[in-house]
Amino acid sequence: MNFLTFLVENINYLGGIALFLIGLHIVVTHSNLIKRIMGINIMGTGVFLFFVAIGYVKDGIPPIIIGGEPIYINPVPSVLILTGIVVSVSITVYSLALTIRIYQTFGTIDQKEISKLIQEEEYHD
Amino acid sequence: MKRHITNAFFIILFILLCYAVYEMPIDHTTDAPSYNEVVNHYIEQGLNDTGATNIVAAIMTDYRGFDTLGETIVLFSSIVAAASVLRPSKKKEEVDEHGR
Amino acid sequence: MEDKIVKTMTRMLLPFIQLYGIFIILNGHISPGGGFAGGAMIGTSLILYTIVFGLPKARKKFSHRAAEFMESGGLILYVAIGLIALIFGLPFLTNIEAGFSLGEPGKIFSAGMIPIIMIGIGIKVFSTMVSLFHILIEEEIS
Amino acid sequence: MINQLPILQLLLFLGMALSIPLLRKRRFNTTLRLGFIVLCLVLISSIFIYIHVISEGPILYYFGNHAQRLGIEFKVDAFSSFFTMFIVILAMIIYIYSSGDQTEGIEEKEYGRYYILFFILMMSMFGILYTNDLFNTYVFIEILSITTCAIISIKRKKDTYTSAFRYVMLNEIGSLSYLFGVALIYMATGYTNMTLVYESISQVWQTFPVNLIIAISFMIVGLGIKAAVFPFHIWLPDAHSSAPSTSSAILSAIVVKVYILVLTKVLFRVYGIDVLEALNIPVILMVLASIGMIMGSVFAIAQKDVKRMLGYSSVAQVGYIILGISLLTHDGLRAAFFHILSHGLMKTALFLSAGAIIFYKKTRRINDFDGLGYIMPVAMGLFSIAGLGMIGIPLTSGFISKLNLGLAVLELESWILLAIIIVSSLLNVIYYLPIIISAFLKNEKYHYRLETIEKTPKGMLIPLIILGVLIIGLGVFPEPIMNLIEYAITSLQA
Repeated sequence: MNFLTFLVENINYLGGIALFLIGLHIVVTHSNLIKRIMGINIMGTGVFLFFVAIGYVKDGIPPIIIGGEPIYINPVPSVLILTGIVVSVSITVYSLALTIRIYQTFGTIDQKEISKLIQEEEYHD
Repeated sequence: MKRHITNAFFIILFILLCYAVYEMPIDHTTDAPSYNEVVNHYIEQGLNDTGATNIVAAIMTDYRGFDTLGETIVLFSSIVAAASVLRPSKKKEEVDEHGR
Repeated sequence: MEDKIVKTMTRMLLPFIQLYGIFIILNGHISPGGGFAGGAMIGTSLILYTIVFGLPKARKKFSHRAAEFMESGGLILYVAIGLIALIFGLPFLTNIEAGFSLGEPGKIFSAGMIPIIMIGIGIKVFSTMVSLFHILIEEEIS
Repeated sequence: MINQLPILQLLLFLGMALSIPLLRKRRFNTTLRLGFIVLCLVLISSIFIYIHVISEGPILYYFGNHAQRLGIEFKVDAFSSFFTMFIVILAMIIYIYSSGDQTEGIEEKEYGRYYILFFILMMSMFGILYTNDLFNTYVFIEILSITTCAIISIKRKKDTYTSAFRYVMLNEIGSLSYLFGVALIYMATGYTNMTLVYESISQVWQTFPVNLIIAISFMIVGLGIKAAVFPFHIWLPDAHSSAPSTSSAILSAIVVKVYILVLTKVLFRVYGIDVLEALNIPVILMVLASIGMIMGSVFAIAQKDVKRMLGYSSVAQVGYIILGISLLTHDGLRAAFFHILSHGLMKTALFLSAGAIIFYKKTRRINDFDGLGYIMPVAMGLFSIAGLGMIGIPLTSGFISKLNLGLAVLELESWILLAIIIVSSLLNVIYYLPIIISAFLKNEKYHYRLETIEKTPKGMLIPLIILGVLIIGLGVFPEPIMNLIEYAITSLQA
């Protein structure tokens, strides 16, 4: 019974951890560059979900002061995640720019084919 | 075969992390370890210190304003980075469209 | 995207999206939202304009010079506000003690430097989004 | 007034980076001269801060004039100001080299962007060493990683893009696992300020032991990926072989060291020695370091391309430093910090001279180096001084750091570690000595062209000579640097 309540209560944490690991799995196993960028985004969302879930308080309301004595959620994780989201946007744009360049020079965005092409070049010179 | 090893590795990592969370107090109430006197100060004194009713905005710009400055610098450097990869900056003499 | 309907729709929709984005930025310290959300909204409105009307026309609306100015401008605004506190010998980015007016809560010009910083962040996020989109798009054509 | 200096240094770098686009109208070397003035100003102010910190204790600077627990805090003590001085000195040498250097693959018109990224990179490194806040370190780590990737991919060549892409991917996994560690720590303690986390961890680690073990191991993995510790070093050799040699000098001599310093800050300031020993974390670090020392050198032997070999030898040297840190003793830290200095100098010397050699001789293969000592006396001379230093020949700084590391390991009587150090030094000999021998002793192939000594431009010559003098100087008189390091260690453990 205790395990079930653990599961129900901490579903946000488990979701965050699952997304983090799924993202890591995608980046590690897939060789298509765009898929790896998406894997990084999934990983980022997983960490951000985990971080925000720390601040969750049962039936707490968002921290806009409106008088009275309501229970507020913990605002600090949401502030930290605002920065995290913008950071992951800029990293994704940079890796997309790199993928465009790789596609123009190599004609493919599959990591295996690219390393084959590089080996052939090294073989020649 | 290699795929099974990697999948097994990720499942073990998942169980390990769930165990880390298992120790945490289950009920999400205001006596969780992370809901400490810092958060209470933000909520109670946030309005008097900064005058902003939206505590998240108050923390973002006043209490932890340096984080947001750092993050604006991330935005600025991401433009320079993306432009350095994609946009060949024109020669200096070309007046019309200066590359970044 | 030569579709007539889409063009007229965007021409009608754009001002309202941008107005709402400006509202979110200005009310950042009163209601939920703030520099990032509002800046992203205005940014998406211009990206919509670029998609529908094509890059050359979007270039005229949001020229390269304006983008460059806004980016470094947003950053310089933020650093300048932080430096004001340094003049009084207080640490960087001090808010109320450094002479920013507290105002009464709930009004737009209330929380000292916070609305100014919100506007700075809004400009920064908006111009970064749009010029990143233009960098990626521009590479396609040329 | 002195308290405001650290933030003014950061803003100076930021102002310089912002002013480069505005100076585009004028000739380019006015920007270069202005950049050099900025670097000198920062060097003087960091020396000034160092003297002040030694005498009056650490500078605590709270942003926004808030209490320690509310806002972000800069804690500038002997440890951070000592290493910022080291970083600024090395960056100045590389800056002089890169401004006088036309050999790089970067086209002339890309220079403006290269220097914007350079100054933002310097700003983020200073920020990382100064902040006393875990999440703020994450923000600066992100700035550092995006600028280092941009520096690598600025050279528009085919393989720079693929190696930059792999570097971005691994870097992003590194920073996200670091953030995951910060999230777990915030979950257990509720603070992000390092000193407050330290105090609350020392009470709370009995109740949440697994949480804290997983948090620190995520941080070690994250920072290990970025610092190219052995199992996660895959990105380093490709990034080095394709990047311009000034960028790979910056990357392997300075940026990798900054990530190691962040790891030391987290280990010593956030967790503290007794909690670490209780959770027996140092064992993981020792294992990682010793595998890295051996395997890094083994891979380096098999390389044909000079820059890839230097990259793999960096992985081995990072293993030395991590080994020194993982001993958690005073001498271990002393050896590790000294090795950070000496490896920084030697690796910069190796990369800059290799860059000059590759440009003039158009060769990257190791066995084309015969007789080079007479063709390019300065570049090859410096390459061999630094190579001898890496091996650990007396009179060079490498010898002093290996000696200290051996003494630190001996103090703990762990004979296996001593054996590993000796084996890895022997492996170093195997891949550095042949190059030096072939460059100076075998010269029949180039006999007929002895008189055409390549004239490396003056702008590139001075930094090479300064580096050579520093390596020998550090080797012959290590005492002054040693007691500077003593201050840094005592302030770290306080």
